[in-house]
Amino acid sequence: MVRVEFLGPIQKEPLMLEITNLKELASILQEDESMKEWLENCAVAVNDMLVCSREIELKDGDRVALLPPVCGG
Amino acid sequence: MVRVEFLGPIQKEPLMLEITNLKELASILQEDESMKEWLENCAVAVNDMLVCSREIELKDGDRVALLPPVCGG
Amino acid sequence: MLYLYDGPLNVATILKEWYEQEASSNYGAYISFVGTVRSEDNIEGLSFDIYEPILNSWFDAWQKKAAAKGAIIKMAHSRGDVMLHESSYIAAVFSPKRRVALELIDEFVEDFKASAPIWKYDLRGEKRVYALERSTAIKGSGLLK
Amino acid sequence: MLYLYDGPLNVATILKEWYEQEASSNYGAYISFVGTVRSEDNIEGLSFDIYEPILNSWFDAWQKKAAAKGAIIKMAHSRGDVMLHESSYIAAVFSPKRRVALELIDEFVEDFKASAPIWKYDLRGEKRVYALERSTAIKGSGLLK
Repeated sequence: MVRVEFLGPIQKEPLMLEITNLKELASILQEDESMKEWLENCAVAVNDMLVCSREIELKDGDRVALLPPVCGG
Repeated sequence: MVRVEFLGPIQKEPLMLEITNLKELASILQEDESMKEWLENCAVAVNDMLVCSREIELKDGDRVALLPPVCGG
Repeated sequence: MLYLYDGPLNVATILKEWYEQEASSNYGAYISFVGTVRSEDNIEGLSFDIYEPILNSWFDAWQKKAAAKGAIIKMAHSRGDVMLHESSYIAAVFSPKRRVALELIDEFVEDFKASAPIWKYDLRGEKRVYALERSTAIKGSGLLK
Repeated sequence: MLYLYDGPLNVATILKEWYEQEASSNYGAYISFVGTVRSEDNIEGLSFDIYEPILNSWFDAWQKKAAAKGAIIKMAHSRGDVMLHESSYIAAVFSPKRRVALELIDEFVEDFKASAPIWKYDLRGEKRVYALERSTAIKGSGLLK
């Protein structure tokens, strides 16, 4: 199982999913209308490292996080 | 009379001179061997304003200052 | 040297502590940037969420970059609510000479704004409103769209 | 907002006072630069001469330049002796937003180094040695040569 977390202002509970890569996660989240805008502007981290490819393999116990636009300071 | 001051590290007492412009001051100071190197690297202020021309007229009561290379901080 | 606090920062104390921490490190330059909540658009204050694991790794990468130039970085940030004229952010660079500090503080603060996993909300009445229009999408965003 | 002190600066107190002076001015950014005497070339400390009339007019011109950008500048400097690891210089910019502060502090500190009428001496043994090789001739120097 892969744990998917939605950070900051995204009002969505974590998901536990049986997925093996980010493409599968994209397909699942694209079906959720409330996630449509977030998918446009969110970055993705796997096990707390930002990633920039959907080809990344996921294994049991991995953690994925979606990071919406930031504004510290 | 014009008062001429030597600032910072220049070890020279102020002069009171009967001069009417900076050219005359240059001529006088060029005769002082101890001033040779300072004349190369000093800036000049008249009445506490930095000047960049020797054509400036001086009148009774004016103050001229020579400013050697600076290093605040 | 990353410090997170609940609520507003005690700026004077933090700037003093950082100065004293490096008092004998032989750094010639100490430059600090303090961010304070401004009164604008009728907000009552700001509120912040932080995702610490990624903030820590982002900060560690900057610390390595600074170390390669003989410098160090310190940073403090608030969690939760910070009201008008209170401060929520301090970043500082110590370096042997001034150019490194002046350049690093600028690069660091700008990258912080663009990349650090911190989310800002306006406080209005009883509401906490995500400041989307003032936020920046992290580089590489849109991967799952 | 130009402060001259005999001997080393009390950095923590000055940074605190400046922050408090502008606590309700609605500036979002406060950036400060602190210069500290480094141990190098076996010096025991530094010593400074200041020519105040020209320093004041130079500073006033910068204050006007800052005001045109909605910012203010504060500066403190030591007169006389400042020993190793003590601080002799603080410059600060307050501005509504960060870019102005980050850019002004850099321009101000660099012009300070190149133009402010302050002379630096190395303290070695009983001697006070003018630091000519680290000094910068003011723009327009050589007028009388």
